[in-house]
Amino acid sequence: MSAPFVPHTEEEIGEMLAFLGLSSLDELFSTVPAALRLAGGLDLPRQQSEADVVHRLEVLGTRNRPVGRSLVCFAGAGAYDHEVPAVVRSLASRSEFMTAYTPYQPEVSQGVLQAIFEYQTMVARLSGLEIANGSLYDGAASLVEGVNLAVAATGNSKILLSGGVNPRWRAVLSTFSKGSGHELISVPLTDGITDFNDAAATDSAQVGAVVIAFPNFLGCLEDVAAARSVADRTGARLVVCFDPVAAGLLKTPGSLGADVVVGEGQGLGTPLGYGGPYLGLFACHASDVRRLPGRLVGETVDIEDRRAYVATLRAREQDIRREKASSNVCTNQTLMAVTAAIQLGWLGTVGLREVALRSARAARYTREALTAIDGVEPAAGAPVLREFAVRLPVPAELAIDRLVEEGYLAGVAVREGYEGTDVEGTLLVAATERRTREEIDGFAASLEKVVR
Amino acid sequence: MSAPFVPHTEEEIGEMLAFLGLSSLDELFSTVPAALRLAGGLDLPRQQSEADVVHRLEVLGTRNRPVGRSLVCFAGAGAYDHEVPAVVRSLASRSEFMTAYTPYQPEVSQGVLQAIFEYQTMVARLSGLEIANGSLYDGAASLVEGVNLAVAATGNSKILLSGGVNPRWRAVLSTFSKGSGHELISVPLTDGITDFNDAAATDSAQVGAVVIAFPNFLGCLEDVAAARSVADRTGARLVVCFDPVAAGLLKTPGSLGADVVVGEGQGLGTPLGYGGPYLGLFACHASDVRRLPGRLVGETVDIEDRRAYVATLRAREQDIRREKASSNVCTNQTLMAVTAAIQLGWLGTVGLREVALRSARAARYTREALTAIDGVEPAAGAPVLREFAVRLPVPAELAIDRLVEEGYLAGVAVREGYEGTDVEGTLLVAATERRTREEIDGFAASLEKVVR
Amino acid sequence: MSAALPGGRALSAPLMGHETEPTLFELSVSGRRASSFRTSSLPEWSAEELVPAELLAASPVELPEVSERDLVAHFTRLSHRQYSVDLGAYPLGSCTMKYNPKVCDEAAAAAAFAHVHPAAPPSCTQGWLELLVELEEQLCAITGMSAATLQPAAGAAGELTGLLLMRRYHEARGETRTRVIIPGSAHGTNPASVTLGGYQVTTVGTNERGGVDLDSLRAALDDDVAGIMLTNPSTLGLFEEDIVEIAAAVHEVGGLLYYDGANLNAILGIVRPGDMGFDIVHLNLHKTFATPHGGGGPGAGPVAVSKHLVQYLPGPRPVRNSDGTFGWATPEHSIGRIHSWHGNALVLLRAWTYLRLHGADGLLAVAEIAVLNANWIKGQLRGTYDIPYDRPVMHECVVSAETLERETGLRALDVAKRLLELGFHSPTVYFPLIVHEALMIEPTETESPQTLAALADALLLIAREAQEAGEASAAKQAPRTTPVRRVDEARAARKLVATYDQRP
Amino acid sequence: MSAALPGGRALSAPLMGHETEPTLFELSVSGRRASSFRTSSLPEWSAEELVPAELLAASPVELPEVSERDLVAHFTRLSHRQYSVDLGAYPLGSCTMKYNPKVCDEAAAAAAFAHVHPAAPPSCTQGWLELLVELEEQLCAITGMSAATLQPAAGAAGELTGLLLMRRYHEARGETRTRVIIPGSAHGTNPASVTLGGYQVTTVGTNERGGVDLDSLRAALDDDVAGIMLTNPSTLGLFEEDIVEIAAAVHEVGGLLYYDGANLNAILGIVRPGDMGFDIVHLNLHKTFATPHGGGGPGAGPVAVSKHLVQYLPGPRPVRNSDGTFGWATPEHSIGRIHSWHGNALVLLRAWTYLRLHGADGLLAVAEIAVLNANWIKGQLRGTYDIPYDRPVMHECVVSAETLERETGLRALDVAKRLLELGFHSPTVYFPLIVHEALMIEPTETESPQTLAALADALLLIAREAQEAGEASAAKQAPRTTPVRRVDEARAARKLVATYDQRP
Ligand SMILES: Cc1ncc(COP(=O)(O)O)c(C=O)c1O
Ligand SMILES: Cc1ncc(COP(=O)(O)O)c(C=O)c1O
Repeated sequence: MSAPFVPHTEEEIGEMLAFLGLSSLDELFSTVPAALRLAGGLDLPRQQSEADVVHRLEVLGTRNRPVGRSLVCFAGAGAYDHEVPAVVRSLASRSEFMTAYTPYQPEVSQGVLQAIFEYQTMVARLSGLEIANGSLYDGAASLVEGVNLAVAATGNSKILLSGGVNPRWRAVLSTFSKGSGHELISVPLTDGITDFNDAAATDSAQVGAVVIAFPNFLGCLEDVAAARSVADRTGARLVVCFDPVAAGLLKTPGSLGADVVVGEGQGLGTPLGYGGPYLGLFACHASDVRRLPGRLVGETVDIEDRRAYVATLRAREQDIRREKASSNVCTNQTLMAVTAAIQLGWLGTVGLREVALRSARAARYTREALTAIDGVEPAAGAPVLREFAVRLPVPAELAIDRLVEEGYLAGVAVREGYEGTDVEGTLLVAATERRTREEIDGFAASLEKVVR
Repeated sequence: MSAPFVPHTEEEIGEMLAFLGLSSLDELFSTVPAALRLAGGLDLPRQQSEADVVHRLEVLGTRNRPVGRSLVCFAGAGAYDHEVPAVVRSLASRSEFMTAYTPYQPEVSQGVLQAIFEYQTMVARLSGLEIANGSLYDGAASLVEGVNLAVAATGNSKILLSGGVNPRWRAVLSTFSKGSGHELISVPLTDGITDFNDAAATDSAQVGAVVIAFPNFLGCLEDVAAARSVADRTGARLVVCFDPVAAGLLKTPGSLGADVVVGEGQGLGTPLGYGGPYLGLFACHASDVRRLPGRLVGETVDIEDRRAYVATLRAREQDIRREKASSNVCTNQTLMAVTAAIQLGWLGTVGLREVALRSARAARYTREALTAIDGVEPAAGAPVLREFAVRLPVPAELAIDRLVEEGYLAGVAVREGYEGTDVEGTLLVAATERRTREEIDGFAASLEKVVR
Repeated sequence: MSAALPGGRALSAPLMGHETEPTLFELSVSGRRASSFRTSSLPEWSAEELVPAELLAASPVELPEVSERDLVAHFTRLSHRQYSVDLGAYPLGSCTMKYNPKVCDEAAAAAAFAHVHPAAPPSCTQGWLELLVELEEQLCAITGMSAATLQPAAGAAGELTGLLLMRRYHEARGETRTRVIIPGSAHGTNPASVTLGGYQVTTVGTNERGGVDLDSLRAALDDDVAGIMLTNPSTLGLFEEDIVEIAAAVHEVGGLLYYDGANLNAILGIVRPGDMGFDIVHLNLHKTFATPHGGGGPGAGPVAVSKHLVQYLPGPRPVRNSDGTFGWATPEHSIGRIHSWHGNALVLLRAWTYLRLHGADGLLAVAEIAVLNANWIKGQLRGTYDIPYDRPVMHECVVSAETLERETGLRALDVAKRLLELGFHSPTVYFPLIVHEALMIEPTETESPQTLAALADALLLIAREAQEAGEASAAKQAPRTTPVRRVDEARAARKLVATYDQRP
Repeated sequence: MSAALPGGRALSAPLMGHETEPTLFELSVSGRRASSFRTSSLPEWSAEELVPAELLAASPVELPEVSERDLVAHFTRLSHRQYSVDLGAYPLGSCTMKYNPKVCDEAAAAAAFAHVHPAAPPSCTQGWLELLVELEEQLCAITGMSAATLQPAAGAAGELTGLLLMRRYHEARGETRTRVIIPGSAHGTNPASVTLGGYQVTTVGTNERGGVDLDSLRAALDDDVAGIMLTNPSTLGLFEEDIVEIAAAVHEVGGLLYYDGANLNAILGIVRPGDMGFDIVHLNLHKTFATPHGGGGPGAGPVAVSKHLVQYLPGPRPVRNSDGTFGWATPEHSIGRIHSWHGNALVLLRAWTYLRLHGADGLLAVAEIAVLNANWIKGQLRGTYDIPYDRPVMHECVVSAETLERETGLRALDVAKRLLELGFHSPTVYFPLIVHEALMIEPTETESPQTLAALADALLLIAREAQEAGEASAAKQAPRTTPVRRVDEARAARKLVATYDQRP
């Protein structure tokens, strides 16, 4: 017996076995039917030293091209290259936050509990609603839960789903709707904006949720009021997929009429990380709190009347409500929520606005630079913010591959599940506050070479 | 007024100035003679954002070639590429250790105090003496302090200094001897080993210290007993420069007769870091403790009789003893001492031995591989451990430059201040436990190309 | 500018006292800031030029305005109010709170992995893809399955994925089944997932040895049963002895067996779910493979399946191309995507690292010692605490304070709170639901015999104190040394204050 | 295998209680290990084959044998028993315990800098060399000097370097001078360095305004005086008003002026030592430029000099070559090397980062606010504590508990201990030596007005408690909330136990 993190010496094992009246470790597994026992051991290599494993990781690492100075990032589509300062990494990686679990014992978990409470407050403010939970897996998971809440609240299971919602999230919603039985009805975009005209035909009595994104997948700013009136007409909940960074400039979805606000919180301090772990944001009205998925931290007092925090309304959750729970989430993304609270604390009121503003400026400058190239056209006319789509005279995938060689991650090809717009050669480009004029000019010059 | 880490708002500054009856920040400096005031401000660029500074650091970083997969390290000469596991970095970088200062208030400094106490214990064991201090700047500083102790203890200021001591340390000793007035008498090497025959002529009554290195700069294992008898004959203290990693295999200097043991602790968890911060190790007999330089932590109790640690024998130190203090050290290298304690805890009895053994194997294999090359000869015959010198048919600097292109940091050219051996084309090569057979074979093959 | 909101005072850090730590909102002073951004010479268009007036916020969202120094002090002090594995033993049953190797943290922080955009083309991500493919292969080797999806972000997400696979499997065979069987001892995520998967829960009973009651199971089985969800060892820490019979019975009616891998730690290298007859397996990488729990996540819950289900797996999946390069492919009959991207990639990387560090021999030792530790501590507690199903356990043991409660008033909750004072996190209490006053103790293999002995001593001490002092025992007052003492949970729910803005 | 040595119990972490943390030696169990190494197929020569028998250790040196898990728990718990800037205010006078920006930690950890071998040829270190040259230029701009050595590892090393430069300067002029003047308020390193530099100390008095007594100075000056060491502002926090006269008088007799830069924070961008007439300046980068103090180091103490001393600087020095590349050069009349390598390079890198983050405008603001904070807190304490030299201070203020001590028995030490309970690190006490019951308070610019107010309130409270309760006041019992209470320092010295092996 030998494993790198098992402390037991042979002698200690012997003593412990003796106490149990056993003579070998193998006898511990006497309750496992002999026929099932794995004969030759696992078909895996033997253990390796830390140094060996690190060496192998370094080799694998050389086969990746992270974004940075040698691959300038213009890709977005739900994952953004925003500034994350050292202080956020430093605090979020403190081992007390890293190596604790769900705060079941509040007396020794005030650190995580208070951080989540602060996070909830920030997300509630950003969304413009009263209540936010302690995190869900990612933006897609939040969307699924938001729709579930809407259906449970209204009793109606038809979903009017805007084509402007991130296609990956729509795909996830579609996957899970096989279980929940929700009927997804796609509402197409016209010139980048959801066009509810045809949706009017839908049997309004059965609509549980109207779902739009603000800004939407193409970076366009939707008419939330129009969606709100569709929701009003049908008695549905309005679910808005929002972007917490754009919230630095825009009116909150709540103030525009959203009942449920969901979003991806990656931009709030979490690295690109090849897509995860990210952070599902979720907010709703106080009146819906009993249907809220996931953990919720509340403020209370201890027996000495000191302010204290605790996981509350636990009766909603799966461990107590079991098959009647509205959500099955247990482990969520607490560390990313703590990270977001730290990042938002670092940004502050002015900083968040600045990120949004600088990103919007960079995006506009990029859009002007790219569309000045012969053959490159804007793909939608609506007002855009940090992200926008252009139509290229060459397939988007080809342009992306060629631009990687030039040192630019040009964007994301619009293809998978994207409806309502001609996607041939459509490239989705994002520019954050980290993009400089020199980088954008270089990118445009390289794109020009590629499409020429 | 604006600085990135100053929290004060303009309004707050105004209120504070008002409290002081002042109307501008400038008035705070009324006691500075006007004629001295800097007119145009500092001749420095304006403040930059974290992101900008990081960007510039990345650019500068690309102009360095750190050791690692693309520059395999065979350089030593007092700075070694030993394994440092993630756990050591993780613990040593905890902000409680990083952002505290000298533990003047023991009640809130038990963390650092206990860590130093554990470090002192480990260094005492490694050196084979009873007392170790809480660190000095580096190996050279420890040597200087060791010699000072010896001179103070014996009242004699002649120093018999082996040519096998690291030439950089000898240079430092020489610099400081201008102030202390010690007379350094070089004792040359014969075939890699200190030859005390000529030194016998020195007026033995005035010798305060005999200094040798074990292993010495050429990696050779000195005859400590011979040095001990010179010390005995002259009434001098025997100061031994030791290597804490070699201590994993060798008898302790204390058991071989050293009175003072000094050394460089970089190999115990501290990165190469372009030469610093490193860790000066220092140990002596209990009978010399009142001459010990630097901080010393002792165990005691608090008023509730709980075990507690405190900086002790403070009366030795400069802040109390002032011009009569034997040393002027104040800020030392505590964080590196804490790091070394963690690293030695990680290594354990068996691990330290293994590092020494694996390094010695790698060095022997490297030595055999290099000296198998036509024209490459061993530079000394004495038994060597982790490091050894070879004589090349080309200038060592040239070989080093050529081998960098091949991906190897070949070693260190023996030149500066090195006496007693023909240094023409002499290359000092080190191999640690991190060197693999493949790396060594590749190195030898490249060297063969270079000398051919 | 009074002393109302001290920023730099550490009175809330337990080292210096037990005062309340102000919220970041209370530390905020309008006009302060910590953030800064890259210099750029882009045109400085105003917000009004960039956003239509009707969508532009009239005033920005209020966030705390603090200096970097105060931000650091606040969260560092909060961290000092948080127990964690790195501070001491955390024998929280069912959660496998083992030590998380530090090298995994560095691996996950390396720019070469952490700064890769998830939509970057495969030419930019060969290292990542190779790692993911290797991880999938290793997880399959460990579970005895054919292929896996790495997308699920946690165990519960894996469960729902598994149920959708089950559904798709039956649908492909033209069958519509409505029920999924779970034992009463199951974790709450199982029944919740069943509902979300569009099935009804049928609960089966537990026999007197703590296993699934075979008669009750057979009675429940018919061709309306889509499958059964089991964790083996069960939440009682017991190996399901009748697993072969169970598998046969479920397969007989055309159902599938779902393995809840939360307890996989106990059987690494000993027995594989695939060999027991399971068709679908989720793993909790944050439990078994030591990716840190992060105060409640992130985790990762890959789902591995047997051959006949591979075609339904979520996609796209990382694959090894025939030319040795790596890419993405979606199974022909995939149930679709279940994560925004590829799953919790940096968590997967940690697990990959852990698996490499352990290898076949290391993983076997993990299981052996985890089981040794659990049995040892159970042995120590026997005679003082009740042991509901007293037979050899696997990686955890469930004991009960039922008799103690009756005789001395000591409840499981009191034991938990007193244990905090004694320097340990508490075990899981009141779970599984089928055991009264349950204390579910999972020491894990990374705790030393000395730690176990101290833990056992503490638990015995608490019982002894209760036997001697009854309601006056220390446990009833506990905890007294923690930053806050017993917290009023009822009030939290009654007068909900879920944000700083809702404070009265 | 008893519970004697619990490894995983957090009872010593203040969060859970105040028990003693065992030493790592007590956590050790023979046969345990955490370490592992690279796999290699080198020949496995035995120790006996590699080392002559007479030098081979009979048995290996005993070190603690612990698991990685216990190593982590131990040092994490120790960290919870340690106050630090990141937890709260640390107004330790003369030490400039400002907030250390986190970005500097990452900068110093980057492999591109941290893994460079100090003997690597300049072709491998152009980035490092450029950075060092830039740092030297910036330090010269800040101090008004011509060139600097970056070798000294701390302030005291800088002092000795400066004194050796002084010595070499005089020697080069064929003079042998024997005395160096320092004021009575000087830091202990100054007189100690003077001795090590081979000089005798002549102490000059302090005038009633807290400055150097000019008459006393003039009386001490003759051509045997090598120079004077001053810190300006002085350790009383006061700007030396007569600095121009002092400089003239010292230069008149052919002496040099040495500037102890420990207090440079106060005058950044306001006035430069060079312009005051100093010839040699050391800087404490760990104070002024926020490189963290590390529990007592590492620091860095570069020494900058005026034109006529450049030729004597230690070498080799990083230099800009005429072709724009960077290399090393040793000044012609160099005093020689004073560090094993190039100084505390990673500390220098932190300072470089800090300087870039601040620039000219940021550094000026640092000084302004540091001085504002010190004056503000002094103003708050006036009337309650004695203020020995009550005129505008610079970055720190020295107050005294002399009257309080006389009237209530409250000593500076009691104030310090009670302050710990109230959530602050204490000021420096009993320094400078010329002030009785001194409390030397240096808030630094990174503490907010709110923190200052809380600190002032705490200091006023302590005085009030003493006035009301005298010997029964809280301060006499303090600290009560810390991991240990008043520590028996006398016993530590009397019965020295400096290693675990010396325990009785
Ligand atoms: C037995 C069991 N099943 C399932 C789960 C759910 O896993 P997760 O929390 O990762 O969603 C848990 C987690 O606590 C568990 O203990
Ligand atoms: C005024 C003064 N001078 C000199 C020093 C010595 O500096 P160092 O501790 O870096 O050696 C100090 C440090 O405390 C100091 O405060």
